[in-house]
Amino acid sequence: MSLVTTLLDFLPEILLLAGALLVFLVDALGLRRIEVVGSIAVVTILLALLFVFADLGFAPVAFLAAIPPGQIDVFPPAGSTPLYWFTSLGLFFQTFFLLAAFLVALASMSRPSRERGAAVFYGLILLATLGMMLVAVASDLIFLLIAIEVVSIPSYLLVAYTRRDTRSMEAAMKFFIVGALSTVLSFFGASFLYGAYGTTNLFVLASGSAIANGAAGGGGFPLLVVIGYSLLIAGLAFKITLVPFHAWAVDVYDGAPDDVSAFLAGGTKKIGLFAFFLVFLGPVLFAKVAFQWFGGIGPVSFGPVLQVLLSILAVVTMSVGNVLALMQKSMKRMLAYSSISQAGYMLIGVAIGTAPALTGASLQVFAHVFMKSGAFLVVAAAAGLGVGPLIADWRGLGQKRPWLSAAFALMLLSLAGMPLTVGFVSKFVLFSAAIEAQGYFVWLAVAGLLNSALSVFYYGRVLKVIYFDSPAAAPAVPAPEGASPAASGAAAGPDHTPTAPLALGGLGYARAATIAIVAIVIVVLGIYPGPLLQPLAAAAQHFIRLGL
Amino acid sequence: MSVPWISITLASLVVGTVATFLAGRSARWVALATSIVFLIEIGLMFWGYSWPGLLNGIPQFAYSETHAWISIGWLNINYTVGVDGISLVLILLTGILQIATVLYSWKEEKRPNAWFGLVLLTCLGCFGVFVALDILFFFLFWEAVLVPMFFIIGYWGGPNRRYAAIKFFVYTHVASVVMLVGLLALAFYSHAASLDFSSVYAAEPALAGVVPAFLFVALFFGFGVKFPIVPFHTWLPDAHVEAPTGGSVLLAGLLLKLGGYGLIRWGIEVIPNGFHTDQPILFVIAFVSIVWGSVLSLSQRDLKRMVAYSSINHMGIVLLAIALNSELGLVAALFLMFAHGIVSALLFMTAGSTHDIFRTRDIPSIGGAASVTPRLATAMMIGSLASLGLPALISFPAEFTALLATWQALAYWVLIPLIVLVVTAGFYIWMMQRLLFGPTKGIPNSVHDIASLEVVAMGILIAVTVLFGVLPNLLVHWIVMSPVGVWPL
Amino acid sequence: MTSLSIVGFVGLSTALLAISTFGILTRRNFILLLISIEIGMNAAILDFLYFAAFPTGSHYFDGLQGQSIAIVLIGLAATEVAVGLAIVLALNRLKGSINVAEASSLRE
Amino acid sequence: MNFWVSLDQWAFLVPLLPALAFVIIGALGERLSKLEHGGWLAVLFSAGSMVLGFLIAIGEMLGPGTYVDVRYTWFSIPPSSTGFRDGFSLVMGTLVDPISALMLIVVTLVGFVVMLYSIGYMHRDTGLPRYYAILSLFLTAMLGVVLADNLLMFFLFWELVGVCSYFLIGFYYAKPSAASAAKEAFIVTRVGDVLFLAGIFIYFAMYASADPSWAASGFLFTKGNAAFLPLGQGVNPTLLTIAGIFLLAGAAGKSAQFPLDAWLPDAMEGPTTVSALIHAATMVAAGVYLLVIGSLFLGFTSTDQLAIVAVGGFTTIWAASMACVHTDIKRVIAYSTVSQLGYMVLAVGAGFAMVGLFHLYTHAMFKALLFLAAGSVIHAVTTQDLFKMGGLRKKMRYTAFAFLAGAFALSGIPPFGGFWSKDDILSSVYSQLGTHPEYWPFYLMALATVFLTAYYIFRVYFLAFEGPSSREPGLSEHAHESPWVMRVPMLVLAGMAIVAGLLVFIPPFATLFNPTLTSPAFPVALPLNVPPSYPLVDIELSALSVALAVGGILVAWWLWGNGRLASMPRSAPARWMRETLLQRYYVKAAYDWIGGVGVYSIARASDFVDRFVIDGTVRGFERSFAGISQRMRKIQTGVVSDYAAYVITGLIAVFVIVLFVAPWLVSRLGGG
Repeated sequence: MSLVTTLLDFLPEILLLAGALLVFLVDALGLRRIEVVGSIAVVTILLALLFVFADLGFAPVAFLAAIPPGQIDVFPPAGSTPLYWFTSLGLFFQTFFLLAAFLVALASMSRPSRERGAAVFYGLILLATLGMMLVAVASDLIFLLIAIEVVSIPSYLLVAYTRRDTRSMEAAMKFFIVGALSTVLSFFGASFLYGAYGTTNLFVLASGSAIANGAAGGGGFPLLVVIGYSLLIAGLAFKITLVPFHAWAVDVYDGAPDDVSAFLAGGTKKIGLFAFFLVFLGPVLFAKVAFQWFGGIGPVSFGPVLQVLLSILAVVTMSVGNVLALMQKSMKRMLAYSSISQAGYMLIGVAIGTAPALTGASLQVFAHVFMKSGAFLVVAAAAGLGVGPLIADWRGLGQKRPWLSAAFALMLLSLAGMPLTVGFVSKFVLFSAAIEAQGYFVWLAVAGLLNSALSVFYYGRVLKVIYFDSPAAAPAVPAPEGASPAASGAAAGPDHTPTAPLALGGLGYARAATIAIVAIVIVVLGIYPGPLLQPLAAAAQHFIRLGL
Repeated sequence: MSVPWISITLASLVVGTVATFLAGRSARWVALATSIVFLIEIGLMFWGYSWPGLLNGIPQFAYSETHAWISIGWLNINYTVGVDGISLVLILLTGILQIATVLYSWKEEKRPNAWFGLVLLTCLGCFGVFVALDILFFFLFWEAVLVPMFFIIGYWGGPNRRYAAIKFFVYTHVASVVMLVGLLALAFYSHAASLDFSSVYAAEPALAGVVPAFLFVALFFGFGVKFPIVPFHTWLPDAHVEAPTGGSVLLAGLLLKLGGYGLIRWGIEVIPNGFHTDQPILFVIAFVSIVWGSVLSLSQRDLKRMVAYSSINHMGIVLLAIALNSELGLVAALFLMFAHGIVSALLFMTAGSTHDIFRTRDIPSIGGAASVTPRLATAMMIGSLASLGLPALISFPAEFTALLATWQALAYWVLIPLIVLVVTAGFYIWMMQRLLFGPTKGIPNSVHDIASLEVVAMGILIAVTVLFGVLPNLLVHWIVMSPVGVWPL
Repeated sequence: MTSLSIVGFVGLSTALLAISTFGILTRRNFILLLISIEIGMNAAILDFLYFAAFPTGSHYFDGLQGQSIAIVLIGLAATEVAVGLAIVLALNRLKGSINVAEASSLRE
Repeated sequence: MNFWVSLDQWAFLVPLLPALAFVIIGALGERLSKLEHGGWLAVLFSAGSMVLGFLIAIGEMLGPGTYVDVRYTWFSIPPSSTGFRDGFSLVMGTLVDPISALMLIVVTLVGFVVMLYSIGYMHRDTGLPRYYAILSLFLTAMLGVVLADNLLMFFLFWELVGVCSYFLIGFYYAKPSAASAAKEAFIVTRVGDVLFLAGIFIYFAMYASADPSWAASGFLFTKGNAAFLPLGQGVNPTLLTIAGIFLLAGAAGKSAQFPLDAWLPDAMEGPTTVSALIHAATMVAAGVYLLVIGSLFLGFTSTDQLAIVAVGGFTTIWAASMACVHTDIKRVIAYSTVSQLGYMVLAVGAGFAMVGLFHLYTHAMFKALLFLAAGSVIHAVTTQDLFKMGGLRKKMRYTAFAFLAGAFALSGIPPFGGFWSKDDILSSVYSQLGTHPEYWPFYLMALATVFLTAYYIFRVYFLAFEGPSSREPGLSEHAHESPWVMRVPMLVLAGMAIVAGLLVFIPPFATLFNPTLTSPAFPVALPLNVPPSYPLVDIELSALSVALAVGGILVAWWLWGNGRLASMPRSAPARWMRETLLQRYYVKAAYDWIGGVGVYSIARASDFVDRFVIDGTVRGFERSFAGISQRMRKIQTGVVSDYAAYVITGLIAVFVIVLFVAPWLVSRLGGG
């Protein structure tokens, strides 16, 4: 295919790149105002979103599609080892990533207009998003890993971009070291797989041919493959913060600037999951050749073994994340731990490796993008209003800031999986999938559900602090917005969403709008998820059939 | 039925709730209007009700609607609602308690719009549970009830309200997730076409071996904690003691009924095989709950705590009647659920007013209340007598038939609940002797009898108590227009 | 024969990885950590080169791919080090020390 | 004729009229202060129901053998294969037959006179609306019991009666003793009631299984014109026996038979009028009425009969002995009530239902009379202590006369009412001794009680009305005769006390005692002899009992007459005996211990378990999670090298799992 069509295929990515360059250019020209760079970023992301939607063939914009539908979800020609491949699930994940970037970019526009490094912030966001987009279309292991690097390196810098704050600098340092270590591990693993298969193409890897005739041709036990995949798990687990590869995440989310935390937790984290889809679904599904293991165990095939490993990781992750979140004093660390446990839920989808499970996991990712970035953005907003970092500092916010608190309560309830929120739907679908798979996966569902029940405890504790405790005298807050009874009303209403006019008292229009969008999405898709779920399920079906 | 009454009712409730939240100072009027409309709709539902009966073995529902909600091959979820006699009586209970609560807490000054909105939301959730005929929507409403109750207890509650609220929230949530696993496993192991009641019902016989028994246990745990059954009951006293009066009314009157309803609708109707296997467990737990609840009520000093434990006792009888798996038993169970809903609501209202008037609910430290607050005393006497099963009041027909059914099924085991009836009478009568009679003591200077609106609220409940106590057939007539009427299916 | 010797080579790069991890675990000096990371990357790069040199019999095999990956990785490693050094400088300016153990204000 | 029969279908009005009074008085309350706070309304309505009741009774006398019953289906469910085959229904219906007609006469008459009497007696009290309302409700309930045509309805009103009595005993609720007495009465009768309920269940299930149509038609006593008794005998006799025992327990609770007798004397805390109506004439008699119903319709086995005889016979002497020493005028009469009820139970147990009913009827008259007279005395001297009264005969001639009439009737001196009925009982039971030698001890007890009865009642008479005028200075000076509203009732009842026994010689009235003539519904199986049962009585027996009675009177005169107080026991055993009797054989103490200490401490103990074991476990969960969380937070050291170490550890763990653990698990689980 000609270069032009290739470039056309990557229209959204190119847009992002252009946007990033434009931001840096504008910055170089001295137009440092956040309104300018911010709006550039937002517009770029929206355009990219538009084209991805078009590629997905959504009705109103389908005519803009750059990728002919015939190229999506089709098998690659035999013997070909494409670097990238378009799957509708991948495109869906691109939309998720773009949405995360969009929320953060929009919300950040209500930061001080003359703030230093705004351009750096937006440029890096766009670059990281570019990397995430590439992850979503990778069909070659090295391509994937490098794309992940394209995400990681800007993230390191994002954490540290203020350059003045010790905490964020320390966070960046930790992030960098652990990240580099896991990069090493992943590439090392990739090299083993290359050794075993002679290629790093994921379609080939998925076929499990090397397992079939043993590593390095000889037959017998494919040590290279097993070791390689183990190393890859260790490397990629760093991204989706599986326990025990999670330790960095808490400190980083805590130390990074709030908006960046939102981006990391809501956005970049998710590429790890899609990487898991790409790398491990293949063996899970196709590596069905049984052989003897050490200690004469077996014959057992590699797929089930991988499933058991992933299941164990999932359960450990969700449990440890929840338990650690129970007693957290700091709001951001609590959210960080909760996002770790959420990663555990998502991993269930990979471990089961059925289309339903994939649907559930993807929906969970989508829900998490909104809930978690939303939550962190609220934290940022609260910080802007003078609320301290500790949970205790939020005392009585429900009376001072009814609408903001309502939105936050809504996000927490959604994280806890309470009904009428998208979190409920995603958990419901995910765990239904686990039970639908039967076998020991039912126990994954039980573990997940009990964990979410446990999580209710700490979310409930935050709600208690916000609503039931009397306001602390300490933080001098601007006059409560909507002091009118009408506004003070819906404090407790789980189904109430902030609306534009109340973005007063130092909240900022952009931030308020973002939070409003998040809340609305959470409720709307919680009540009527069909439009999203239908195509997502189809996409997952195709993805499985493709066997990547 | 062509007219989608249920959706209309749901819609009106939602609109009313949202309006109440936004209404500010005038929230109480909106709430009242909503409750009245709700009652009217319920009346229409009763008026046009006729039970379609069984269609090739599957119980049908009146006013049923089905709209696809999610259909992705392996997971088909429809918005399916419908009512039959079983749900109708409980819906009636919901309507009555809703308006009674709104009237009782008319004077609520602390965030009135939030208060009334949450009250309506709770009733909305209960209504949803009673009409939902799909696993997801059942569970959705089931959970949706928790959130408003969490806020009601935690924000308007007593001194230890925060702990009680979170305990209630987490405890019941754990139970419901176990229930959810059971329901989903039921659907997926039996390869039901969708999560609808009817398709799950039709698919259930496909379950093999011990699976039904396990599923029933899972479901029963979920429903049982709501009941509540001993030993999973300890959330109840805390929640009741700390909850505001209106909260206690809804908690005892409605939330406890969810368990019973769920057990009938999704338990014994859908998984008869599992139920038959686990029947002995149910009997044991029922007897334990009956005895434990009654004996503990005897030792309570706090009025609300006493009523809470008596609820455990009564719901134990309900569980027993359900477990009997006989037509008479089910009628009795439903009647008793209705009766207990009304009576416990009345008792909690009196307990709340006692607290408002005497600044304490500690029974021994008050005395001779009858001479200073005759109206409160009258209400409390009627409530207590109704609760201990006095004839011509609502509980009597229920308990009488329940125990008769017990004799039919279990013969001399009936002596356990019978003897306990004496204890029940004992603690109520003793409470009245200490609290209402004897020389006055612990009476604050500025003592006033209950206000007129509270009288109205209690009056509604008392009227219902007497009406259905004197003419129980009014209720039974509707109950038997349901699978119960043709039991066993 | 080939498979035997390749085992030897893989053993070498594994040893390198072990060294690098040992360094990462024990060193407190940021610069030394960077060096350890570099060693690790080199281990991976070496691996790719061996496997490019020793065909595994898979009909997908293409030696050039391994070598080009190696080259890409070298660039990647350089980038990482650059970012690392940037962080070192900033950290040094803020805390006046590049001892990673001292930067532990974020905990529990 | 037809008119008289057609009256039966209006029988439901008899209980309805007082119910109306209850509603009106309850609703209007204090606004009726003109009408003695609703008193006159209550009198009016009770009068109405009395007239109607008498008419219906007359109708039953003139038109025997046919009756209409009016029924309302109260609770019905369709047939089901597990439960009741033809369906199940509970009904409210009125059945007028001879015995209910007789009870109608008793209840409405006594009810009316007591209402009237209350106008005068209660005049000074407050809370009268409550009094009259509940008293009317009581009449309703009692008439409901009387007219019930099935066990459920019987039980329903039976419970209502109990609750009314609870409220009336506790009428002076500010008095702790009154409140406590009310509680005791309620709970003790409740014990009987639940056992009665169990009995009902047995009969229901038994008969329903034998004849499903019976369950469908609402558990009538009579099916068309045939009782269910033969059917009852068809079924398993053990079950029938147990059911009978449960029934006896219920009756014992209501009629204060041993061992459930403790509450009745304490019930005297209520107004005297209440004692007269509820705790002498009607409610306590309901237990006997239940046994009559049981023996006529449901059937007792011989074991049951023996049990009933034993309870009745023993109670007669048990209560009479205590009556001999008490000094509270009302309590003495209350004990005598218990003892007399024992007679009735004895008769019914021996198989002479109608004889028991006969005594019920006469006893109602003279015992109510005694209470009203006592009330008039208390009204006058404002004390209940016999040893403070004296010489009241001169001041209160009517009262004294009324009391004397009652006393003679009670002690069974011919021709007073009590003589005939008690004599019938003794002779009937005697007639059974040949076939049932096991009745001997109880017969002897009953015989001995005749003497005691005469003694204690005349002890009261002499202490109160004879002797020097004032034992307590300044007490009985201003004692004066009561107003006419109190005198008229006393005179009416005095008249009845005298002639009640003679009435049965009037043929139409006698038919009420001879159901076999009137309604084929009645089984002829049991030895039913119609009072006055002279064919059975050998004159020596009557002579003996009269002699005993006269002896009792003489002893009473010798000890207490002319105001002698010489007879306070001197010797130690006598004093000990007196103390024991005053302490009611310490039974009451035992009950209080069981309730107050036994049950309550169990409750406390289980409360402890609930708080610290069951809920403790829950809190334990909370704590352990918190603890784990706190400890695990420590692994987040903040030093990046440790995080790297975790990564490496994780890597090693992954290796171990992949290479060893997972394969093993999979081979165990047999594939994913």
